[in-house]
Amino acid sequence: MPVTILAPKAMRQDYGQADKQNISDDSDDADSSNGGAELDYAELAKADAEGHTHKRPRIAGGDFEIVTPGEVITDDPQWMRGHGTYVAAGTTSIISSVAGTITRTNKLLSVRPLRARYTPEVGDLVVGRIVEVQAKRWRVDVGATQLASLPLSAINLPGGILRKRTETDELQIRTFFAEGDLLVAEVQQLFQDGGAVLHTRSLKYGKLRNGMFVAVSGMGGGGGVVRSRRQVWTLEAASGGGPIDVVLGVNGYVWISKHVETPEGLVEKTSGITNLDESVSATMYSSQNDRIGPETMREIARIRGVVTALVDNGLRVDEDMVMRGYHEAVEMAMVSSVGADDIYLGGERGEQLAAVLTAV
Amino acid sequence: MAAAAPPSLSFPRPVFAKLSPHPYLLRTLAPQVSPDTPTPKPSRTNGRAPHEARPVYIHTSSLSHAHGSALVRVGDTTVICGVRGEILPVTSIPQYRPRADFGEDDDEETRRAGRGELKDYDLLVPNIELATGCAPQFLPGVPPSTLAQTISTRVYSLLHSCAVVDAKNLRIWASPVVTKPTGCDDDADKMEEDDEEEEEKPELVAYWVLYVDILVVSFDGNPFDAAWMAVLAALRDTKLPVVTWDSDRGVAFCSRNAEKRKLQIKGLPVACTAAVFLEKEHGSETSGEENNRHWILLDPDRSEETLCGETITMVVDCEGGETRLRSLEKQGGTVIGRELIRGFAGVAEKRWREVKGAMSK
Amino acid sequence: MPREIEPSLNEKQFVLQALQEKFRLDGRQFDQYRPLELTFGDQYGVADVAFGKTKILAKASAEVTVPYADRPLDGVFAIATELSPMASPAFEVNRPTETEVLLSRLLEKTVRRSGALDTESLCLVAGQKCWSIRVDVHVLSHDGNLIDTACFAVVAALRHFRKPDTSVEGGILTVYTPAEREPVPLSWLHSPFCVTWSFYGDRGEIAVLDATWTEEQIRVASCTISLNRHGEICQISKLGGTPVEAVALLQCTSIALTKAKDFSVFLDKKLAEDTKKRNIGGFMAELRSENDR
Amino acid sequence: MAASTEPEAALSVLPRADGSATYAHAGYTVMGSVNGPIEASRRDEHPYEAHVDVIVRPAAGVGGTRERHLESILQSSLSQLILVKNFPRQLIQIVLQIEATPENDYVNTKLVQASLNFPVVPALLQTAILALLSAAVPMRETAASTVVAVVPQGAKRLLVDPVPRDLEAAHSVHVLAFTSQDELLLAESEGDFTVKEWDEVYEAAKEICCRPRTLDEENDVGPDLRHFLRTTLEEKVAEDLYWK
Amino acid sequence: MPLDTSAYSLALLRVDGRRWNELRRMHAQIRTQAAADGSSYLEMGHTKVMCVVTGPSEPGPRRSAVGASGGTGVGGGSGEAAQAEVAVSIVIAGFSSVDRKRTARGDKRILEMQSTISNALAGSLHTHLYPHSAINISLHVLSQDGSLLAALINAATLACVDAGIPMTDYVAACTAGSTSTYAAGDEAADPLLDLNQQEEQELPGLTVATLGESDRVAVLVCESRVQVSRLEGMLAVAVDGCKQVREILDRVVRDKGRRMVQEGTIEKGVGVNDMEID
Amino acid sequence: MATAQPLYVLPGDTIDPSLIPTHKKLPLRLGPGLRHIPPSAIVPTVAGQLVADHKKNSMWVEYNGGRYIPAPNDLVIGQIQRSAADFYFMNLTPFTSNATLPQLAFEGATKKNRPQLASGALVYARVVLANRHMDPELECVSSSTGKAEGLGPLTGGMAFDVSLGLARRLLMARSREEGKVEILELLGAEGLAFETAVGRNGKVWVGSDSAKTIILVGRALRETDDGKLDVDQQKKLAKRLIREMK
Repeated sequence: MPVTILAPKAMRQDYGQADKQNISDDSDDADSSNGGAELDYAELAKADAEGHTHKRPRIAGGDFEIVTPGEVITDDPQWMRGHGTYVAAGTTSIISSVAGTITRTNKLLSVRPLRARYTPEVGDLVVGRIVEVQAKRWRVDVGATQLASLPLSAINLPGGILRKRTETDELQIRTFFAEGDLLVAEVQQLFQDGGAVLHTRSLKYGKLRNGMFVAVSGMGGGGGVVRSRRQVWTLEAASGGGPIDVVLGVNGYVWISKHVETPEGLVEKTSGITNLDESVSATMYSSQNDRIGPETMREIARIRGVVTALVDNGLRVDEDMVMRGYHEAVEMAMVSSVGADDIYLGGERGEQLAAVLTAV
Repeated sequence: MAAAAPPSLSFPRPVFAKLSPHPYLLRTLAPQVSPDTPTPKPSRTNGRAPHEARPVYIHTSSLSHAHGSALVRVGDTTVICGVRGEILPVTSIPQYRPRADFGEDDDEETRRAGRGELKDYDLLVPNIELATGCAPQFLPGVPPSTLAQTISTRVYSLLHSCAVVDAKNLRIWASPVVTKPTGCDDDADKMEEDDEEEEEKPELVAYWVLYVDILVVSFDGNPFDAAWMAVLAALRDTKLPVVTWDSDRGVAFCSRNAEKRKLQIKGLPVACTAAVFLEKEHGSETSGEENNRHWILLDPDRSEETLCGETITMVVDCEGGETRLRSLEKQGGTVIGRELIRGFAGVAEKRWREVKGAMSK
Repeated sequence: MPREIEPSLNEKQFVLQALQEKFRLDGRQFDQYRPLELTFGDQYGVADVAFGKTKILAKASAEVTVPYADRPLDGVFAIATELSPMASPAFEVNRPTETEVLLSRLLEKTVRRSGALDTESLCLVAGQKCWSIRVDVHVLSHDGNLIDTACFAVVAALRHFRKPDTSVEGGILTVYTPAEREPVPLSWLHSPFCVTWSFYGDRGEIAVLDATWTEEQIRVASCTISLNRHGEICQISKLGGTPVEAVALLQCTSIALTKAKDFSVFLDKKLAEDTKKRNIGGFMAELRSENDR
Repeated sequence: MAASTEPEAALSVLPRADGSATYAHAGYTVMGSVNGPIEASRRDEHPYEAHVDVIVRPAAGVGGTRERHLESILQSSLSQLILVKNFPRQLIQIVLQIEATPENDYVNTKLVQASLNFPVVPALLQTAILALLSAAVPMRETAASTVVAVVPQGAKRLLVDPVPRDLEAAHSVHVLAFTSQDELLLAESEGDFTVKEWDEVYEAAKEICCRPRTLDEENDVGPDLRHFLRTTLEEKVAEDLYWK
Repeated sequence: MPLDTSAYSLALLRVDGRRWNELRRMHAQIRTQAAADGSSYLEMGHTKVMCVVTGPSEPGPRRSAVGASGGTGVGGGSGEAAQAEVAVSIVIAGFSSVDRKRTARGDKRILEMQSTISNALAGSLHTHLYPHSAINISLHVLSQDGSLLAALINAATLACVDAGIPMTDYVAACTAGSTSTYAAGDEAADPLLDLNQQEEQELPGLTVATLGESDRVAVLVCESRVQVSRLEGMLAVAVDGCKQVREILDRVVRDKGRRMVQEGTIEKGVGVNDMEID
Repeated sequence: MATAQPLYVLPGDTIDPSLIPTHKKLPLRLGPGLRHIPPSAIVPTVAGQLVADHKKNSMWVEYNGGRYIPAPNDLVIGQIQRSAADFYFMNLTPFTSNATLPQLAFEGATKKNRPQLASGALVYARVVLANRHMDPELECVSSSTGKAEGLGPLTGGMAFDVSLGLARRLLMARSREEGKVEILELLGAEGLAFETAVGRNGKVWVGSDSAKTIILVGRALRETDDGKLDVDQQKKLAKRLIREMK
């Protein structure tokens, strides 16, 4: 049973109204009130009036349904609860535990949070950074709630992929990856507690160099990188930038680099990596950058600008958006006074870019 | 000293000393008889004989800003001590209580009362610092080690129990000449001070507080003896300026070129420490007859201190002809008994003469 | 330092199950305290309090000092609660744990901020000299519910305490030794007591008083209510944990009030007994000091 | 006066400690607890023997330098008695809480005193030993300790367990501890005395600490500590083994 | 200067012109720091605080035990913890109050607030989903005008929602007081909602945090002397206030969410209303 | 058994040689609380009652209290702290360093299927190895028979702390005659259904379907222990508790 409010003796009745009236003037004396606040007051004046028993979400939002923590999604027992929900003890009602949008896969109800840390799934392509080197494995920061682990057994060893792992490899584990190194890898499996195990046993994966790193908020929700057809592609940069690789890690870590003829190329031709020549595998774990021309650097920076602009304006980051954004950016640079060297895409220029993209 | 190293030994002496210090010291103290040294003399790894202390070097009034100072070196243990006096008005002593009579005559009663004064009003404030790096174990930024706290406590207690400084030398009086014209509250003070009569009695207005700061510059064992020596030397070196009391403003001041009076120090108590080195390592359960020998190492250095459990410190003063003990501390073992202590008094006397010599230099 | 180990799964499950069946391990009612013992020391201001196997000794002491600059007319009053390894090896000297911080805050709020002791009466010479009253809380044995025990001990010690008599003439302060003048009690305004509830269950529906150490380790929330016998709340703190129905908290408060009244009665009784006992001793003391003069 | 009173003690008074004891004598009351052998923290772990950790806490005020000194004195003495080799890498933790100290009605002294007060040492040592026995920590032997003051005048120049008033008047104050093998374990003296005086003190103290059990209780040099220790322990053991 | 309580009884208006059951203007934002996992800024009248949440993530070096609590409050920390550790740190800016006073490192009042907030949130957050990891909540006080603890709790809740950490429901907090001092002792004193600094100093009051729209109290802190009889009134008003606060917080989150859906940052969800299985 | 007039000893006491049992064949065995100093001195290390068994040619000091110190073949109740690759780290008494329990030291445990025990679970185990320089090691299966013999995880129920002395008495083969403790039998006779496991490390586990019964047994043990009750008093206690329960 709810506790009862002891009201003051005098003129009790009028208070209900009093609230409603004084909403406006109240927000006047308050410094720099904004619409949001006033709306709130109206809201809770209403709340006061009708008491607090309702657990229905407010329909104010109309067409886009946002659910928030503690909100009952359904009392219907035939649904199953998924991520972002819980069932209150002793009831059948499924309640949202995060703020986000509802997703439904036939009988399974789950809530996709507006934003959260990256939650790894098997098969994700991720960009990560080595934070710790252990005896037989590396701990990798992939922006998830726990560090992912990359076993020594799950990487390509120089000198042919079929080579067996030896003690010497364990001893010189740092020669492959050391603290701070960046790499692109795939999530191979998950522990029950959500920890991810990575592998780089494909020539698409491995150590990253010749480029720059951008972190945007990840797949947990809230825009940024989204899972899509291709996470990795090579584009031909404008104004003599040469080929540039873009790696959109599903975990929201982005890598933009000068395109080097990776074994990948060869792989396509020579169907099979067995006769992979030593020279390539030698460079596989090199931490040395090749020489990068200023044009290339400029274009890399421009692409980075595009990505951040997309994020700042809350737009999706995928191949399509990045490519279109890039071309727009080049156009904008052309018209600008400085010319091709104008790569600034912050502030209203960023908004401008976003506007164009959303307009289309 | 070839005999000291047994034939079996396959590595050089320094390594032996590092690896197993205990057997090493044991060897040098109990060398085997060998053809070239038929009667080997037991000696310590530092070449001293068991009862041989390190020479003392004392230099005083080396600090210009302190009222008294001394630098003491005993072997590689070096200690600096500075004494600084500050004036403490009685009004700012919370638990100050005027006493009826400060008997200037030197009887039991007043001396004890004086001791009370020193303690209750904190007129002697020793503080010891083991400088970072003076020995490997002292690291920067750590709270004062147990050793430092222990030594400062021992110095403090000894200062009071030996009463080297008499409270009466620290009292600051307002001469009646000055007191005469001053206001009524002053009279009230006198009323309080001693109930009615005799107007001319001078009034106690403030005390000297002596801050005794001890700094161990380099530490190679036996810090207490050195520290105490430094304190004593510094106090004997202390000169306090003559203070004039301005009762109108109720403040004490001493002009820059005021004459300085030497602080009177009573007696010359000297500390003498030794450590006991056992043949069997401490606590090991093999107790046969043969390996129960022990040596008393006078003025131990750092390496010896780490190997010895039991220590004895005796503070003696032979100033008045006969030897008087001012303090005795023996702990950490059961070897030193009555006889050894009796005997040790003699050793301490010898040490006293050495230090006395160094002081008077 | 070794950490306190949590109770085994078996214990956790069982204690909870038992509580749901309305049983406590030691067969107590939910709102029943363990037997309370209070003994005063031979000296003034020493109180030894025990709730079951929890034992706390509080000692009050007084000293003349200089008052704080910002409040020249007030005395100094401090409660020191340092948990020593005697209570549990998990406590390290001068490294405060959360337990210690919360305990000292609670005593601070309950005894000091509620104005149980009239600090202005401690002023001797305005801005120059005042009494500094200090209570040292020594936890001898820790079997749960430190807060209530400590609070009771502190209040008992302070009410039993006598500080030296003083006189001020012409700005000169005289503090009389016990031999010269009988010490005088503190000016005490009201006696607050702490009552701590522990909550169990998913919704904190089970409420228990005076939890033992095992029970404390398993509880999901706790709420300490401090009151005096006049029905004045001095402090309430439910610092997080599983939420509890507001109504339940109100009920807890009213029960707490009755407990506080019981404590207050008990303490008054004990103090009365003690003074009776002392009157003889006090007289003897007088004689002795006479002889020595 | 307090000097002549017999000491009192109670063992295993703290239910949650491995061993504990209270000891009251000559105006001092000390509560002692022993926990061990327990896991030692990294820094005081010793590869070959147990680390004996002594913590002395004053009744009022915070522990300062003199408590540290008392701790080091007790630590060095107790390590002699405990069979530390039995528990390598372990910790034996002894907490001594001073509950009451004899008060001098004739002075108001400061709360925190820097100078070390010898007279409390025997009480601390006795308590620690009782607590260790109650915790059944293996020991080589036990010990007993007392304090003797040399006063200027009066019928007997040696005062056992002097009250604070006597201490003020005393020329010198001595604390001595003897093991149950009659060996001198601890000797702390301060003041102004001669070797001869110390000898007398030694005699008196030994009489108190190591008097053979057979001796009759006529002469009142002071309490018979060794006998006291034995009887106290016998009572406890008998109680514990009531079922035998 | 003393608060003129007589004025209230006449006009039933408080010093700042509010009625007995009015909140001060409350304004909040989430997503204030792009870099953080979750962040928020919150004003209750002139009390202004901001909050940054990082985690759940691998626990860093051990921090002080105080203010860091595992789900249950006991134990906590340590690598083997079955649930995430919620560590709270509060920084009070020197300029936040009228007289600039330095707050010491180990200030027990702040340590207490830290552990309170930590335990309160641990009671709602689903920490068991994140074994051996840590949720670090750092709060910054920019300006103080009463109801500090309440503001901090609200800000922390918002930031946790923003960080997408699953929780049972909002933990919403506010304060309530009573119109006359305990000394006045009139049983018939009226309750007041949401105290400002001045009222907090002069009048008895308490801070309450409830879970969601229920009457279940997560935090109840009363630091002033007051008659038991007045508790119910104050508690009732406070609990009601918490519900209002929850509405406001919820509004903030929804608005943000809607905006994001509009911008297409996240695809629409299925409606709650069209819940029939197809 | 012990002499008519019990002999109490303190650490360091000299033991009258006449008391030391002398046996033709058997070597002298020293139990707890005694140490041998070469050549021939035997010295107590704890305070207690000296007991000599001339038949077994052994002597020891009987005492109660202190912290449990592991000795081979002791039965103990341990609590799982955490599990390593193929060990469980067990806690026998608070604040002491962990004992180890190999995950294969259970009945029928193999590399493939070994018991999965959560941290905090209670296990009834035997001390295999106890040595001052190493952490003690436990087992839950008899190495000879390969059978559990009652050892293994303890599910449900409640663990109560008792004094080491009582634990030892409960574990005596003839606990009623020698140990003078039969409270458990008495309660059983009163028709209470419960099972117990006694750990030498001062823990008694009590299992039963009824929480009431468990609590009652727990209180019975505590009161017997704290109150130092003899057999008759135990009888009274049992009666009283049963009555209260009704």
